[in-house]
Amino acid sequence: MKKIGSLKEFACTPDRFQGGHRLCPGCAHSMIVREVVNATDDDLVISTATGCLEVCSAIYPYTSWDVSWIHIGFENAAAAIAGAEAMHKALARKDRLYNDDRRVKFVAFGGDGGTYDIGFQSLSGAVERGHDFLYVCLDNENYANTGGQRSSATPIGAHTSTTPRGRVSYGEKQRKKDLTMIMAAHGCPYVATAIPGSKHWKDLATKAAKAISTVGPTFINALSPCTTEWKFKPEDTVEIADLAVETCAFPLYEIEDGHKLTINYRPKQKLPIEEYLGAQGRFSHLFKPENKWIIEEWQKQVDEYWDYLQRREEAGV
Amino acid sequence: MATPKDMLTTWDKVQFGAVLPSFEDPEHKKRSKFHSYNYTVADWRVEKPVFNRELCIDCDYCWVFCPDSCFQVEEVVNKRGKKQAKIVGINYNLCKGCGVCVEVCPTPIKSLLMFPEYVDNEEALKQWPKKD
Amino acid sequence: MLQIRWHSRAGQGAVTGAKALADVMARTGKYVQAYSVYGAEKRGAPMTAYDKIDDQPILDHSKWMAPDYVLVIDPSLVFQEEIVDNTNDDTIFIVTSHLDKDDLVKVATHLQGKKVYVVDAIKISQEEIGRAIPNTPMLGAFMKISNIIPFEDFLVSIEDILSKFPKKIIEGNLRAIKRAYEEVK
Amino acid sequence: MAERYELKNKEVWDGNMAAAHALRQAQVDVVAAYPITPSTPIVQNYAQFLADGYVDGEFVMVESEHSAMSACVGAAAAGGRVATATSSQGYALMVEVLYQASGMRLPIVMTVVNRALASPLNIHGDHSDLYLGRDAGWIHLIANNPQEAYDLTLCAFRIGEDDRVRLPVTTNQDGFLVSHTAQVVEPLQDEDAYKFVGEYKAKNPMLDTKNPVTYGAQTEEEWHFEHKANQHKALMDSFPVIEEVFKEFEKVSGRKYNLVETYKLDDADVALVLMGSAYETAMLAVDKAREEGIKVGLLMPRVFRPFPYNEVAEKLKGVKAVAALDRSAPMGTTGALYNEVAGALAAKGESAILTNYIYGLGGRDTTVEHILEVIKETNENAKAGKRVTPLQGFINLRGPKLSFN
Repeated sequence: MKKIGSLKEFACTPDRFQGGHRLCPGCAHSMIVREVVNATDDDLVISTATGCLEVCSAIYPYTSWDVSWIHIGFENAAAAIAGAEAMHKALARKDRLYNDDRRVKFVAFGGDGGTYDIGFQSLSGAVERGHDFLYVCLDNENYANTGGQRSSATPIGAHTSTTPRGRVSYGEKQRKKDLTMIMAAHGCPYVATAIPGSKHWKDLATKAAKAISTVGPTFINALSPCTTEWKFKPEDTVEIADLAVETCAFPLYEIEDGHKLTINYRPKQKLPIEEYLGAQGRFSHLFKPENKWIIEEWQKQVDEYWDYLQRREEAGV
Repeated sequence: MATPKDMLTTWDKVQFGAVLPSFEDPEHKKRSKFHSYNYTVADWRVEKPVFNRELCIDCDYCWVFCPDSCFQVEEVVNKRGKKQAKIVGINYNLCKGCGVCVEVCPTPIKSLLMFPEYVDNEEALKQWPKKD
Repeated sequence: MLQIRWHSRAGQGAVTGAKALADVMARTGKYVQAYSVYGAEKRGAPMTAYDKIDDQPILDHSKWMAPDYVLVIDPSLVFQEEIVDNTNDDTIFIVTSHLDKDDLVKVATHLQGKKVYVVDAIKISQEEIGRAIPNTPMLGAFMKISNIIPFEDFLVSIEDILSKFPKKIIEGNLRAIKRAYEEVK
Repeated sequence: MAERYELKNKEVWDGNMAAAHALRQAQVDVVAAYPITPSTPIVQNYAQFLADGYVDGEFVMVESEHSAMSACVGAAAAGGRVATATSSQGYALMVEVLYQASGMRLPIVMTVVNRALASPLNIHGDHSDLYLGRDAGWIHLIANNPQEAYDLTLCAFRIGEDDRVRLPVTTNQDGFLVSHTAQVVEPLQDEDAYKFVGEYKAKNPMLDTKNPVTYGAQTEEEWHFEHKANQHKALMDSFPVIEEVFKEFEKVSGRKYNLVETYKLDDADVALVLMGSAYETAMLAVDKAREEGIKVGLLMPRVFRPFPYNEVAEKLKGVKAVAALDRSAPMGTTGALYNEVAGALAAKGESAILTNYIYGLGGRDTTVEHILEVIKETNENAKAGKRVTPLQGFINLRGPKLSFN
């Protein structure tokens, strides 16, 4: 496992995901991806589900990757990496590895659409079969690649292009699906949440290093603030991510062996949810008097979940 | 039309299976012409970050949070013998001008500031805010 | 071409029996075809299996058959009139029943005037193998009636075909085959 | 090392067992598969080979056919030999990824047991799935019996992996009529089979991590056409390689395969064109018809994609009346095989009288007598010198006569 020390040290890592890609200015996806691929010195084979990261990092005739990479479809990043990992096992057994002096690790990236929704079956299957890989969900809570449609990761009250706010609607009606817990319930040896937040670059890199070096299927759900669809200024990406953890809208925790939960960050003073919601255009309508109850509901859910996490951690279950 | 004219080839010369090699010379990590590192998104910019080496403390926040891998670093050894990354510049071919680096820069007077694209860097450094 | 049709219930081993017979005959240099016709129904549903045996490669892939032999390995299927479909006066029926031939034909009237032989393959398999899998005893009876190859040669082949099973099962099957060979009437 | 499997010179195998043994002998590195009737026994047999130590590759039992083909693509791009099996609905679920496999030029081999497509649900043999995948950029080989299912599966690896081809290949056999019908199969011994198939030679393997590669880039309007044209050319150019592999296979097995198979076609006035197990049944009908004085022959494209249109036209030259028999619901037009034959003949300026028959859907029995009937009808067209029978007829369909003109 690569030791993640100071940022001064980490920044000496030769970057394996390069610029010249076509992601939006200020996109959190590439912040997360860079930290993940730089969190190990082992060679990598990566699969990526159809989505922003995929279309923007491999627009023919260009690739942004310094590591082996494959994209097949929207719903099969996990199956694709499972196949590559199986091939690695087979060739190792048959003594036919291409560079047997090097260690190879397997990572899959998918957006929330490709992970929570259409790719969930393939992810669940690959994890259940115990392939040795890390799956990173770049959770920007909507189908940003196709113009901001809702996904099952979209939180209540959010305006999206398929759950627009309107004269009679306040936007998305359902709560965000708790995918991290669902993945933990698969019995993965390691599951964690992460963000590209100013205080939390090390939390993310350490989690990635830990997950990659863990034998078996591991999962990181990384909140990826989307400047375009969440409607905030590109330079504020890191700040929005910070607000998500300071309000406990997206708490940072990890679960080992399917049950042992550890909270990785506790805000000194939990900020009210308005701070997070108010910073994003997708929630601006919630501040109208008639929608006040949604913010109250949000706060209640956040408090309950935060309480639940703390009680689980305390009980060691 | 994202492909520069000199990269456009004909049906009989396209990459087999559309498979792209990252490196032309993997041994020396020389990136191939198919690497986006050799593409430019400079024309996406309206404003650009300018880097003031004088004020930089090499915290490397800009390096870790830059979504476009623009920050060029040099590995140096500090007084205590530890390796660390020194920020030496910005690759303007890759910078889209998002401004994240400026936001995360923690120095009291920022060592990164946004300037209009047309302002010369030398000129920008002259305009830098001074300590009171 | 020799054509054989098996009537069975899914799970009684007619497919395995048909394939075993094909295998035995292939070892004598014959060309064979063994197949079955069934739907999505599960264990217990009536089904048919087929053997074709010839000196030439078998090209006909249709399911239709005018059988020379009809092997009925489940006692209740004897009462289904389908067992006489596409048969003629020379077709030989070997059926599983606890009744003797005359009593059987009285109740299964569609068999009247047919060449019928009876063997209680269910009882034999229960006693010798420990389960009601009447496929191998039916093969024993078929060997006796058809005399298609020397019985000793058949026993050598079938023992080899069964060789993947535990010794106890192989021995039980061989006893059942020999008993049916003796008891078919 | 995997154990050597003791094989007799003649085995009695059904098509599924034959295909499974071919996969075993090719020493496939990764098989990722999902069971579906009637190809399930291929997967089961392979699992048993693995359990008994006859396979040392990876066997991944995924959670769907979509993931099966996705894992196959991932594994093949990683850099090794890959195979799978499927049928019908499973094939339909894979279709999206079939296009990805061929576009990435990955020589995956898929043993397909052809079956009808729902609705209504039906588990039996017809060519609906084969037709569904016909434009997916794969090479499609047709096997009429278990021996051919075995032979062509071995050939499939050689063809697909050839440096001049590098495309995925399916071998097709009729559900139940071949897959579940045991016949005499003369296999090659393990070492001979492997020698024929040869060592896998990787191209751009992802696992050569010193030389990282990117698979599955997206192409905009300015590139897609060029790539697809390039891929199409590879498929069109694969004919000579297929023939070469067939010749090589004849040397080791004594069994000869051709791009286009024919039976008693040389002097024929009347020809039937059909694929699959019914081709063999039709041979018996031809023999009977010839006894009655009808000069009839048969033609079958052994390779459905790429479609050997020049050979088809060449072989049918001078035939007065041709009936193309399609084992798939045509759904709004003439059958696919009819269309291919019509196109092939038109391109050569041939003007045989052409008719189309639909037969055998959902495993409906097609006997020698049924085909004899078609021969007689087609002969009426030949005798009249013009079409006097319907353009499209249906064989062994219950109810009032259904036909289209």
